[in-house]
Amino acid sequence: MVSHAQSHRLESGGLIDRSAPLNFRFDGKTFAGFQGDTLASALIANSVKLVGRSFKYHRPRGILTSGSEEPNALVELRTGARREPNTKATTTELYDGLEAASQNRWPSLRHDLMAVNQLFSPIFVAGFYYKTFMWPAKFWEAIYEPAIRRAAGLGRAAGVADPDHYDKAWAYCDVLIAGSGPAGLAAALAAGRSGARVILCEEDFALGGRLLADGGMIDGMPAAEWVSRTLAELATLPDVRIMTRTTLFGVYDGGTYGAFERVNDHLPSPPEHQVRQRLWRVVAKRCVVAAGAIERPIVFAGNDTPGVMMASAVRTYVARYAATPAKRIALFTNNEDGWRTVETALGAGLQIAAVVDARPDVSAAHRALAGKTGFPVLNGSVSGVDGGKDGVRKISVALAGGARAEVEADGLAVSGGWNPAVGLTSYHRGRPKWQDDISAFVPDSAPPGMVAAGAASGAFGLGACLRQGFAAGAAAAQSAGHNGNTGTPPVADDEAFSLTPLWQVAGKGKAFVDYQHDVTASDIELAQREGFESVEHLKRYTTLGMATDQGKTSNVAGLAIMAAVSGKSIPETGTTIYRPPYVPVAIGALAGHHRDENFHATRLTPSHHWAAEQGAVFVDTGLWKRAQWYPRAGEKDWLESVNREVKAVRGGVGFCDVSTLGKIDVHGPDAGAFLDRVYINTFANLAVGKARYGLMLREDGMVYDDGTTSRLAEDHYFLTTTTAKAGPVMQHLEFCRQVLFPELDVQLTSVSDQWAQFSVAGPKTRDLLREIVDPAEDLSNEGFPFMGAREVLLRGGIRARLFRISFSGEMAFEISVPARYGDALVRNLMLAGKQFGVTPYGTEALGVMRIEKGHVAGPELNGTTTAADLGLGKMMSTKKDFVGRVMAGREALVAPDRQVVVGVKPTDRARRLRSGAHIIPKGEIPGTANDQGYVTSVCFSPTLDQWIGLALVERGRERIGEIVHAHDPLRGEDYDVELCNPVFYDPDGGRQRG
Amino acid sequence: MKYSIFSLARAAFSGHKTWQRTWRDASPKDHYDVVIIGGGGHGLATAWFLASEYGIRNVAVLEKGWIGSGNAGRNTTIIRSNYGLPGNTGFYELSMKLWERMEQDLNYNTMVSQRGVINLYHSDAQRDAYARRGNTMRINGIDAELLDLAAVKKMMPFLNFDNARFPVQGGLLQRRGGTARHDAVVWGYAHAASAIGVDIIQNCEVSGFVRDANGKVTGVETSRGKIGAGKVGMAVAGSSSRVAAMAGLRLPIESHVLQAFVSEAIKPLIPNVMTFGAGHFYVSQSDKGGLVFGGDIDGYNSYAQRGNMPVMEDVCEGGMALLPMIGRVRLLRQWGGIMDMSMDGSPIIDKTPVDGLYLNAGWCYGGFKATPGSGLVFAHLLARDELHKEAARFRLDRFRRGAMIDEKGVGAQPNLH
Amino acid sequence: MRIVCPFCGERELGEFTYLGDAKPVRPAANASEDEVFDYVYLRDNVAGETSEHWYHAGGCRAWLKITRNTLTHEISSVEPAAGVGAAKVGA
Amino acid sequence: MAEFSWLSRSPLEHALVVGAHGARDIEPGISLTEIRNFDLIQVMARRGKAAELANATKARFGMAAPDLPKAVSASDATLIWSGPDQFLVLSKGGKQTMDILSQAFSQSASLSDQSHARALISVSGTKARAMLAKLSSIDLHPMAFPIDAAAATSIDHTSVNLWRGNDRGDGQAVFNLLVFATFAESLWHTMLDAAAEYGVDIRLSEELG
Repeated sequence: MVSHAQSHRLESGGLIDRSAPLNFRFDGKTFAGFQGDTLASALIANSVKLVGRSFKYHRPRGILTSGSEEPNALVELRTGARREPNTKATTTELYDGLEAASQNRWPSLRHDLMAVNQLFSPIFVAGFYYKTFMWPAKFWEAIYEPAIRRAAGLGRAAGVADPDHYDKAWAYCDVLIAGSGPAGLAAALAAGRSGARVILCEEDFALGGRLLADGGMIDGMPAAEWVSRTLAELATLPDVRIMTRTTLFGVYDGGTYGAFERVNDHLPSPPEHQVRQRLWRVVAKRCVVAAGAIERPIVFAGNDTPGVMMASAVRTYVARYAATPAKRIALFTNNEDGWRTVETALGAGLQIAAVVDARPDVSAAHRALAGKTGFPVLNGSVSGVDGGKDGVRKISVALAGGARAEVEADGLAVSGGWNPAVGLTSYHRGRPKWQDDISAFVPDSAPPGMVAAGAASGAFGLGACLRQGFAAGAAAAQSAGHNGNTGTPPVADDEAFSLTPLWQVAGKGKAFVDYQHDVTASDIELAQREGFESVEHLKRYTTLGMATDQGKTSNVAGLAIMAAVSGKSIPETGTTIYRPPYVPVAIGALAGHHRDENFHATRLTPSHHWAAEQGAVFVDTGLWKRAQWYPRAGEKDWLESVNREVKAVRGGVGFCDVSTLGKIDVHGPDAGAFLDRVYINTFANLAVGKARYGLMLREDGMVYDDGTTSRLAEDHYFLTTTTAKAGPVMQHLEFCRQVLFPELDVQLTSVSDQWAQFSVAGPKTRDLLREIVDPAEDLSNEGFPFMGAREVLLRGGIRARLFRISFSGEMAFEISVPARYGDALVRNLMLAGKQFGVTPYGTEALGVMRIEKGHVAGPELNGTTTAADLGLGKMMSTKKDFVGRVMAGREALVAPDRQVVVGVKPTDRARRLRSGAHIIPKGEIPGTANDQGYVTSVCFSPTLDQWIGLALVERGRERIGEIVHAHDPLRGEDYDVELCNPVFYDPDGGRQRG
Repeated sequence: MKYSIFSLARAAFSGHKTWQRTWRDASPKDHYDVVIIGGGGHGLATAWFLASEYGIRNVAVLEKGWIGSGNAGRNTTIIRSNYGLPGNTGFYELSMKLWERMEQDLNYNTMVSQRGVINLYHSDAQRDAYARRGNTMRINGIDAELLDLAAVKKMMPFLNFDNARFPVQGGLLQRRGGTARHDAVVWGYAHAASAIGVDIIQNCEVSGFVRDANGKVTGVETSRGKIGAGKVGMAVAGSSSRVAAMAGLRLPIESHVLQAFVSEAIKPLIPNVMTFGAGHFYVSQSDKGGLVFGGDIDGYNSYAQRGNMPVMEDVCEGGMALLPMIGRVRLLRQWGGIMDMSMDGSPIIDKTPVDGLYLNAGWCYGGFKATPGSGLVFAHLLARDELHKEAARFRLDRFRRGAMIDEKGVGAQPNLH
Repeated sequence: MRIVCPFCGERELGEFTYLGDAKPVRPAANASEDEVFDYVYLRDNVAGETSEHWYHAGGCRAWLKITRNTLTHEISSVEPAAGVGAAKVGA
Repeated sequence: MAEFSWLSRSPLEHALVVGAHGARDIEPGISLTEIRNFDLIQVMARRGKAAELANATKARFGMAAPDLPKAVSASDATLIWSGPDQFLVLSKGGKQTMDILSQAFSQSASLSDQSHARALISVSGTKARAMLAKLSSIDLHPMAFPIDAAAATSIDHTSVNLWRGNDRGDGQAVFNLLVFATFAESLWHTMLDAAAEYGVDIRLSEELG
């Protein structure tokens, strides 16, 4: 089972489950680890030092940290479609069968030929690419850029569709807590006890934060025991919810927080019916940020050698995972906290090679320990590292007095102090403030409702973390209205924290500030020299802090160095703007369920399933699926089907589902007055039982929408909109009702879904409808004239509405039934219409017939046309005010040379016409000046047996009969068309009135 | 020092100690022929063209923070000239031609990368609209191709062709479109303009206009003192209304927040710039490897330079709908810029009713691609007191006259443009 | 953003759509072209507190007049539009 | 003369399959029931007629219509707040039809029949809140959304009316949803996807309970 001995695993201890051994593979080699390991801890236990290559120079890199701030140990996790590039080994939970591969190297991690870049490093300084690759100009896209792109980037994305599912959810609480360290748990205790609804998010899979590695005594018991007692108490509180594997990544307005939960990332793949990750939008009245602090490196030559590790990470690997990064380890610290590492290492039986402390005043207790244990304490700084891809061999020390020393060690723990995690508190563009005693930025302001506690606020002692967390939790609960008894706060001692600021040590060789992006101290100096002194310029010029770790370990050091070289203080130099997310979030999680066919909801018409049974081809129209045509056996293409449908309507009878039109009930004594203000024409004088075509403008005078509105009762109109504008028109009408004309007594309701509506058209329409409609209803031209509208009874007792309106130009009715009868209606139409050869037709045939009739639709109502452009200028009432009236009169909107709707047909009857072709005067060479319009809508007219279309053409209506060019260079076509009357069919309208 | 591989190599011998400031750190003089407010791409480009094309070198660019700290440094770096309406078409092509020679003009590698911009279509109506637009481009001498489904599949086999809610049917391709390195454009113009005499004055915030008895603007009050000016040009994008208000002007502009996003750096995945036609999503991949993407504006007036989750989610939904392969790619950073959304979605470059004050504004979310063109035509206006012929329709009075340039056809509602 | 709808209570941003500045008032029927132009096109575009029209499209479909700070997105008041609640007029 | 029938067809007729869905190895955490036969009338007060409408409502139902987001039940109808000056009357099919209500409210309100415009789905079970948290941005905590609480809100960018009915016999909360008919099938699939991990018991009820 176990392929490689875990040579760097301690015999006992740690929070791993030794009864659950796991196998995993890294770069093709099989290793063993335990449940409770991360990939990083398991690699360390297996003595793997080299885990990755840097971005620019391809330097060999090892594991630097034990958390989400990791810049180096990025791997491609999983394989095939589940491959995840740039995955931090330090936060990847080990599972059995895990496969990971190093990235950004070729051909292998140990022998990376791209490391040749290091030879060019004298030239590859910050911003070098802005100064070169310019000649010859053509070479950029052809040669330089592809090479740069291949070399850049880190891991490889899968390149195929992500097979996993994601979802999103909402959560609410009074107090949201980020982090489960001492401050976070104390905050949860206080808030939970006071009765607040609490959500605590912890990005780790284990709770306790630094307590997991650094222990300590709380309330007189070991920290681990306190954590488990605390969790047990929290579990008894009904409204406290602990979410592990969940990272709070951003704070948005109104107390909305973004978090993502790695629901099943600790498994090879999610179980059936489960998601990989879930995006949470947490709405919280208050938020306590107890996200801790991040230990910062010190910039010295060779500080990127594998085996150089943050001191706290060393402790985490040893204490939490029982994995030893080194056997003989040196410590380089400038602060008291670093010394904990000595205790942890000695406790695990490791050798201490030396402690290099930049502070002159190391305590007597430490010196005594050193003396007893037998390791030197050197007052000075590490100035160089002798080592390579297999790790550290020796370190050079610049002693305070100027002398040098060398120390043999196979690992170096570094502590440059701690930076509070100020991300969340700074995401509303609040800048953190500098705090001298810890030499770090701490939150100054925070988004409304948020407060930082514990190390995140700069309090590094355990006692202080507990006190602050508890107080913040209690205060948050109280301000959210919960005043329950919070009981006694947990108590612990405060360790002393002393630090001598140290950012950079002089030495030979590259000294890295931003490990992942290979930004060195000299890059920062160069940036300063070239005038990129502002931190935002520094960041952009050197790419400092722009890597996947967002500069968590590098930003402060970088600006400290900039401050030094530009002779300013660190607070004067300032920070860049902090931007979410706190850690990178999978795009899949942010999309959730909304992908593939679930990208947007789907609307189905009442006859949808019937149409599907007929084999209809559907087209997406907004969210709707509409039957586009109904192919029949033997038809060779869509055109043949559509031609048949058109001919069937023009020669007999057909029907089409038009339920997608927006339908609005307009009620109330002032309904007519209201419509007069929103339409350009008059509706108050419309007789009950009549329908009228109406045109609406936007306030800027352009046509907004059109449709037929019927008066069903004195105080009840039934308004229809186009399919596309159903929602926007409803919103617009509500605006008119509620904001512009509040004095009118009018009520609006969408009834779009209440009615199944069908256009029944063709000379045999009346014959068909007589089969459907109760015989007592008079459908004759006298009894139900053109533009009549009224309720009728259908055979079988169903109440329906009939509208004698026609889009097709034929004798036609639209018939509406309550939607649940829509399916029955089509089946009955088919049954009753068999004798008349009734033919269902789709949106294509509908479109053909409207073009034959010259009716405008979406392509002409394009938001830049006026009523007059559409040939409907005469509808505009001069006797009343209406929305858009005044602006419609502006000079350019009434100019004589506007493009107006006209018919077009190729002079060669056999030629196909295409939408989007431009209109150019005949005989002229196309150019900007003579581009006079374009073809908006086309169809093959089976009625006229040729392609026809509508076009918007300058002064078009004055030019009927003129031959012009249809110019279509995109499709390589150029042909003559005749400008003609847009009403190609039955221009006097006799058929629809008959 | 001229930038080249040779100068780089030479400098390497001295440990790069010989490099000078990229642009001079100028202090304000008492008077300039032209003062440009706004040290973004447009302001700096204007100064460069004033000095290089129109011979006016006594020019200052005033920047309240550090140059490029506004929208020039926060955009998705796309360049294109695929517009459909007279006024826009010619102007953006002028700009495109200037992009094509930018590196040689400025001696600065702005990484202009013409790897193609494709607008995908998902319906016949959309195809027809793109056909109209593409033909407009062709008639104006701009490259455009209408691709069918097969051609799109060949070019981008990784799109969702299997189970898309709104299947891709084709696209309008402009091969000369692409991206440029946004910060480098700012630094390149600063570098070149400074070298021929333009003063770039950072940390200099304008607090008011100096007017003479006739109301003519004769200078500006700033945080670094009063600065006299023969003419003052505004190129302050999202701050246009605020600065114009100092001169008593109200503009047909609203400021809105537009978010943009970048993913972690990955090896080359997406070869071009693409826009999804059935949702709010567009994407390209930077030279560094990050997917740079965005979508719709948040939709409400804002000067906060940050957005909210609904749009962030909407954009990622669009991304996953089009490119289901990016599910496991991680979003690294989100940011927001202030867009000067005009009432017809098109820019305004004109004199204002206040004598001596000139306006360059209303770029909506499309200002980056316009940078060189905007600089040239604004410089022309400032130098000659006449509209450049390729910007003749960007007049301020077009709204009053009704001659809007409304590509989307949504009217006087900025958040719909 | 969260908006406290006076009818529905606090709701998330996604339920609302934005129209724009609520300060301009639609001129009377006899207004000049200049006045209407001003109403339709010119905006103060305030950086700071401003009142705006929002529509609770995904909720009760009330138009709301919201006072909001465009620098911080902080909302200080939400009122129904004039025509909402007309049933109680005169009561 | 052709013989034809007028079968009423629910917008969920095609999508709904009674029985188990999703995870099978656990006790279903979600119960989803479509209720088919109901009348639904939108009542909108006319200008200045709030008092008259209130009187008419009391006369008709023996109680006031809610003027807060609540759903209140009378013996044969549930009155669901749906916006300022308006409410929905939900009743068993045929009990409170347009014809009946237009008599009752003719002087005070505008009425619109929505009986065919919506599908009615009830959600309950131990995981009902967890599932609805994926669909709805409403806080459904028992204190925040007690019995009779109602919301006009959106799911999947689609308007819905959501209210909490009386608890089930086993004490589990019941959430009722009115969704637009043309979106119903799409939303139904979205609901099933959200519920699948908890195990779903799908049922059909011809009558309003």
